[in-house]
Amino acid sequence: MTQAIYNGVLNLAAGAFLLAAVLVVWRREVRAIVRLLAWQGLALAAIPLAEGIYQDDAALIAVGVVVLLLRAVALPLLLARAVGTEAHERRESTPLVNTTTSLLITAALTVLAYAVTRPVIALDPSPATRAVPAAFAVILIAVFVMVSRRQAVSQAVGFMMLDNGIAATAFLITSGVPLIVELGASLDVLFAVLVLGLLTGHMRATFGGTDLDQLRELRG
Amino acid sequence: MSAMSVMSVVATLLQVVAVLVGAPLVVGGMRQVRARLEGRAGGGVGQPWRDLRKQLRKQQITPLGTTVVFALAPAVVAGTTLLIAAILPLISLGSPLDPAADLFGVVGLLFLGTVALTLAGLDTGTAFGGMGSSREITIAALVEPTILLAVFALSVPGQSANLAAIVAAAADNPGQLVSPGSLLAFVALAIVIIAETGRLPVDNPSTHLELTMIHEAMVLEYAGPRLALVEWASAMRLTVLLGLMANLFLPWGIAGADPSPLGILIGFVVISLKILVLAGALAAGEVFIAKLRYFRVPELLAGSFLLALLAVTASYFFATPTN
Amino acid sequence: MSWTSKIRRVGRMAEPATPTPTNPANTVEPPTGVTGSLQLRHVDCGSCNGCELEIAGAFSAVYDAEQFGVRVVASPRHADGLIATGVVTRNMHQPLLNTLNSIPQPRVVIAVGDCAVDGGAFAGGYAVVGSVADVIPVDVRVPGCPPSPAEIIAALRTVTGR
Amino acid sequence: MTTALHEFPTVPTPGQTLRAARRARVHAVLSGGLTAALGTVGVALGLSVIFGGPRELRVGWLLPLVGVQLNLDALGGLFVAVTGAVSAAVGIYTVGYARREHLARFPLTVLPLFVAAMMLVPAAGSVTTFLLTWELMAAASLVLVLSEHHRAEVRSAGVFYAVMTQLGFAAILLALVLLSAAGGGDSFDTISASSGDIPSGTRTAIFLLTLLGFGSKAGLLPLHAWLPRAHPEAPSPVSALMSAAMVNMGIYGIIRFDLDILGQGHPSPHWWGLTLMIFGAVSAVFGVLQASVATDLKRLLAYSTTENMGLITLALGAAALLSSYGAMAVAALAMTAALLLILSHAAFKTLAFLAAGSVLAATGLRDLDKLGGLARRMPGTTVMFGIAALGASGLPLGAGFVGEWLLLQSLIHSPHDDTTLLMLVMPLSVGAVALTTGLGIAAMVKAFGVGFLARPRSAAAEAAREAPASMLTGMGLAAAACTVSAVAPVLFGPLLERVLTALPTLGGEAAGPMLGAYLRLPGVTGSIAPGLIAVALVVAVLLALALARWGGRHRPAAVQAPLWACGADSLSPRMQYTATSFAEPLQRVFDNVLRPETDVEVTHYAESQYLVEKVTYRTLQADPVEQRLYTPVVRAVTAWAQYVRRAHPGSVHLYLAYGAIGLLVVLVVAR
Repeated sequence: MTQAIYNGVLNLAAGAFLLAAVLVVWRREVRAIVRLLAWQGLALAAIPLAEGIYQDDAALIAVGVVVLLLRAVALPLLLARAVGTEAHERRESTPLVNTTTSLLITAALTVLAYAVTRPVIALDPSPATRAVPAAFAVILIAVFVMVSRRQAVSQAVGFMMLDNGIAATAFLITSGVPLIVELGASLDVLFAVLVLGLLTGHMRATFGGTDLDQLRELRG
Repeated sequence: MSAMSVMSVVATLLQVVAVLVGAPLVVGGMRQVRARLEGRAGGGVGQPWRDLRKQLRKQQITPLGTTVVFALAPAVVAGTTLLIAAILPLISLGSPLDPAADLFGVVGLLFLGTVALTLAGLDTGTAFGGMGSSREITIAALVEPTILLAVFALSVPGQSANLAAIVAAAADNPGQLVSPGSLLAFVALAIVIIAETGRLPVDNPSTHLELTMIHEAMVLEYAGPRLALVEWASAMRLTVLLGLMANLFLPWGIAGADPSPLGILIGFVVISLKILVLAGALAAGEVFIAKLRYFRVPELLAGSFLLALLAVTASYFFATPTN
Repeated sequence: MSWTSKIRRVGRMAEPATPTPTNPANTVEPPTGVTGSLQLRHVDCGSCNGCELEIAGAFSAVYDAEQFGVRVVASPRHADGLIATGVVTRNMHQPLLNTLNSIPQPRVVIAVGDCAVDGGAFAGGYAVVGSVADVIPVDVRVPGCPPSPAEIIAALRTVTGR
Repeated sequence: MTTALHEFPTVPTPGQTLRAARRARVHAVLSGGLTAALGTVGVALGLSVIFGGPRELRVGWLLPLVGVQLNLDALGGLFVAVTGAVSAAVGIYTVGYARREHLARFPLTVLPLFVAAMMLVPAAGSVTTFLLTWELMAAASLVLVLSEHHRAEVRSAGVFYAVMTQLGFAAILLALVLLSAAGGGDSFDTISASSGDIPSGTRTAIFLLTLLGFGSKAGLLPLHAWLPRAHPEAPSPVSALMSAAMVNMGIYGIIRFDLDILGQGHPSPHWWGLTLMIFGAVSAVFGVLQASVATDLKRLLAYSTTENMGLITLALGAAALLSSYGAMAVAALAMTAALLLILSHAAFKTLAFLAAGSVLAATGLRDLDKLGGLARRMPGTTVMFGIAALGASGLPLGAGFVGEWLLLQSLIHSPHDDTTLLMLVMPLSVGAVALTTGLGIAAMVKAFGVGFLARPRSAAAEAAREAPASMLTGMGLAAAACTVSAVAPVLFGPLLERVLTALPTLGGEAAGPMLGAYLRLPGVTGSIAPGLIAVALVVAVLLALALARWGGRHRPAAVQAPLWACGADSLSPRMQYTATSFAEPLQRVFDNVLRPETDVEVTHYAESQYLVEKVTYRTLQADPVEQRLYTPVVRAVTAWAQYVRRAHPGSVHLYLAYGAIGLLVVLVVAR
């Protein structure tokens, strides 16, 4: 793999990674959001794969494959199963912040991410670190998604985007994470998603929906 | 200008003629793609040309109370579009008009056409004319930030907003084209071009219901040759914008600033193919989507604005040292 | 995606076109001399909506009148002809004339259905002015109550010449 | 105007009327002629200073202790010339306008005085002279705003204007006193020479105070509230002078004191430029948003002034910011953009207000919802307003295009190697400028399309008649200026170059953009040729018209026909879109910012709730900034004043005692 192709793939992956996060903010259809998450997982997996192939590092390639299977396939599948069949659960009908404002906030967060990661890039300017702002922006956007969404599944998507962002930052800054660390983190997320799946099931049984605002009723 | 050779003038003239002749065919092709995907036979690629020839033979009607604005607006829309066709680097890079108007100028000319038509819609003094104008100008106002930011993003690699410089920079450095900035700008520009040319999901070009119209509502009063000019112009707008998009992001095959006859031929064939592929993809995509509610269009445009802003930011920050 | 597979499975729905009508006895010269292009403004002068359904059928995917160059448009200014259905009721008399006068010359008038041709079941009714043919000059008549989409298309093709 | 006639309760005899009419004509000609003559002198003086070098004049006896010092350099010359040009057009226009609108003698007398004061402001060469001329200008304009003081809205606008302009003056006074104290002198030359020694705290204070004072004069947010009140209520020639010339003095103040005098010592800090850019961007976007939903023609134009001053301030800020980063070439570009925008704005805003004035004189209406159909009744005025609207929308062939193009070029060509601030600010600024342009187009399409095209929406608009020749001539002058700045900005090239060179702090030494037939940018690739575009567009439009003739021999003769009314017999003019309905989508999109008060009321018949008797829709678009920011302040001040009033029992003796106590306190403290 030549330097140019490596650069291209890395940039492309970072761009797609960020784009997927933006589209998650944009869309309201929960299924579409989960599908976007799968695409984001694919973009995330491309980073260690590209680095692994470029540096001839089998462990990194293995990490990439694990990430691919877990984040682009397994987790979205699990989440998709958690999406209810009721019409009102398949859409974020009334997000707490309207879409236009959400998009503008996303713009602000991204610009902020670019600004605050400048010193990080300045430490070691390389194609990989140049993509860090995108990963960091995804972290901020993920937090925003978690803050502004009502449906439990969208919350879970936000959580997973957060984790994707952290993983991407780690890959880009350290040029690769040991396999064991990545496995640990990914398993963590897997468990979290399983628990969330259980919880949404319970919520649906109890409240007849997964609108998180209804949790307020739990307060005595 | 010194770079203005005979061949570049020839290439520019060919561009204008090709857009004039080809634009209705592009629209016909798009309708045909849609018809086939819907299981219909379709009117054929030449249908818009038949319609045009027929409209040109029909009586011209001037509604009572309208002014010269109504009479001239079709010619202004068509004129601005023809001028844009002469400026853009479609077949070759060295249009003699390239130094006269950069991408900002082209966007301005585009809006000049839009404004002429909205004024014509208001000039009729009908309820639907005003409604169409109001909607069209609202969308245009919201499209402008995205367009200019996308122009900004595109001008970063070439250090210029002049079209030949942008396209030449892209052709010299194809690595830039897969950069996040370029991709985001592509998506943003695609959305605003869809909005500006009145395609789905912003406007439905084949609607019969006045209350859902945007572009069509403004031109309800036009008949005969003026109607022909309006429809011709809107086909040409679509064609030149698709051509612009094609060459900004896929610049291969375009002839140089001082082209040879063979270069012009290749450039012509290549740009025609690119436009046809893009138009076909657009038409195929439209089969799967419905028109957005008018007040959700601003969401779409806010999204495209965000993408354009990210494009600029990304092209600044990613700006990989191009050794 | 399910839509793409549906598109592939269904393929072409439109039935193959019959030969173009060439008999000069029952064809009309295209109004402008350009064949294969006819835009129509539809006016329901007081129809029972039976003819409307059949006209809609003529423009559906199965019959696809568009393949012969026919389209229905919203504004009479964009039209070459009037396609009128139903008997002309008193309330629709003036609107029918207004619409006809708004269509630029040259133009054709197509009366679809028995009511439009000769008043049909409603002839002589107290709210009825007459058939379309009684009120305005009609160029093409499509009898039937209602006429089938195939008959409507056959009549339209005598005008488009395609 | 009917209200003006109500002032004469007794019916004059025919002889009196004739004599009064003759006297009114003499007044109109005198006042207008004098204004135009002053304007011409101003243009000549300005140009002679720009091309011939600075001029100085000291009148020692006029003011005790310091004297009046006039010192005109290239920068001041530009502003004098712009003011002069505006005044020339306005003066000629006034001759006809004063007679049609029965302007009283007093405002007609003050008009030339106002123009003279405005031309003295940029000529002031010392702090005292500047303050004197500034106050003269403010007072004269206030008198002119109050010309039609019998109307309550005018009085309210006058109070607003008086308070805000005096508060602004207080800020300027404080700033200039600080400046002259720190700079060790009264004359600008002395202060400039020693401005490097001014401590940074003082510099900051001066910057903030001048921004406040001059920003309020230029109508920048949030100190703009007087502008959309006072400009529409003044007689139209005065509106034109205020909106096209007086607001420029705010910009002049910012350039002169913050960028020129304070910039002589050492480069301004980054945040100065940034602050100017933020103020400019916010004002531009807010102004244009308000303009796009306004339904009062003159209020719309007034908000458009806020918008354009915002753009100019943005350009100034960009110039300051870029030069503080050492990017002199691009800074010069931004500065040229600012100067060109001032020129073009003066041209199209003069024209727009004058045209709005002839509409007002012909119909008595400013409400776009009641106008319409003027194109057939007042073709000359319609063409004039069309040129102005095209200029204000920033489209090619419009006066504002080249200035905005230069501004955008300076923003996209800013260096972006290692400066995070520039990388963040510039894209956002481009977004703000673009949004401003887009909404500006919508506002101007509304003003022209609803106000002048279509069919009249009221009897008054129906009965409109064309303005007299003198008014058309005045507008014609402004229209010529618009056309020049639209298609041949090359004529302004040498002028701007001289002014730029005279501003060494802003990259004047670096080459400015070459304003030839092709505008070329120095150091970066980028060019445009507005004249060539115009010619090419005319050719292209002719080509399109020729194409439309194809097949013409088969065509029946063209006819005129009534509008298509969906089958009905006719459309009533009330069915047309109005300015309110035209702007409704934008109002809804920007609901969060504009916060309109809308109210829909549905009344049903008593028999059934399914039968609607009538639907009432009411919408009121107030200025949200004014409501949220000003109302609490005004309320607090009023409450405090009520409290203080307790000390005013009305006893003369007590008041005398206050005076005596005050004197004693002063004596003790100042001992």
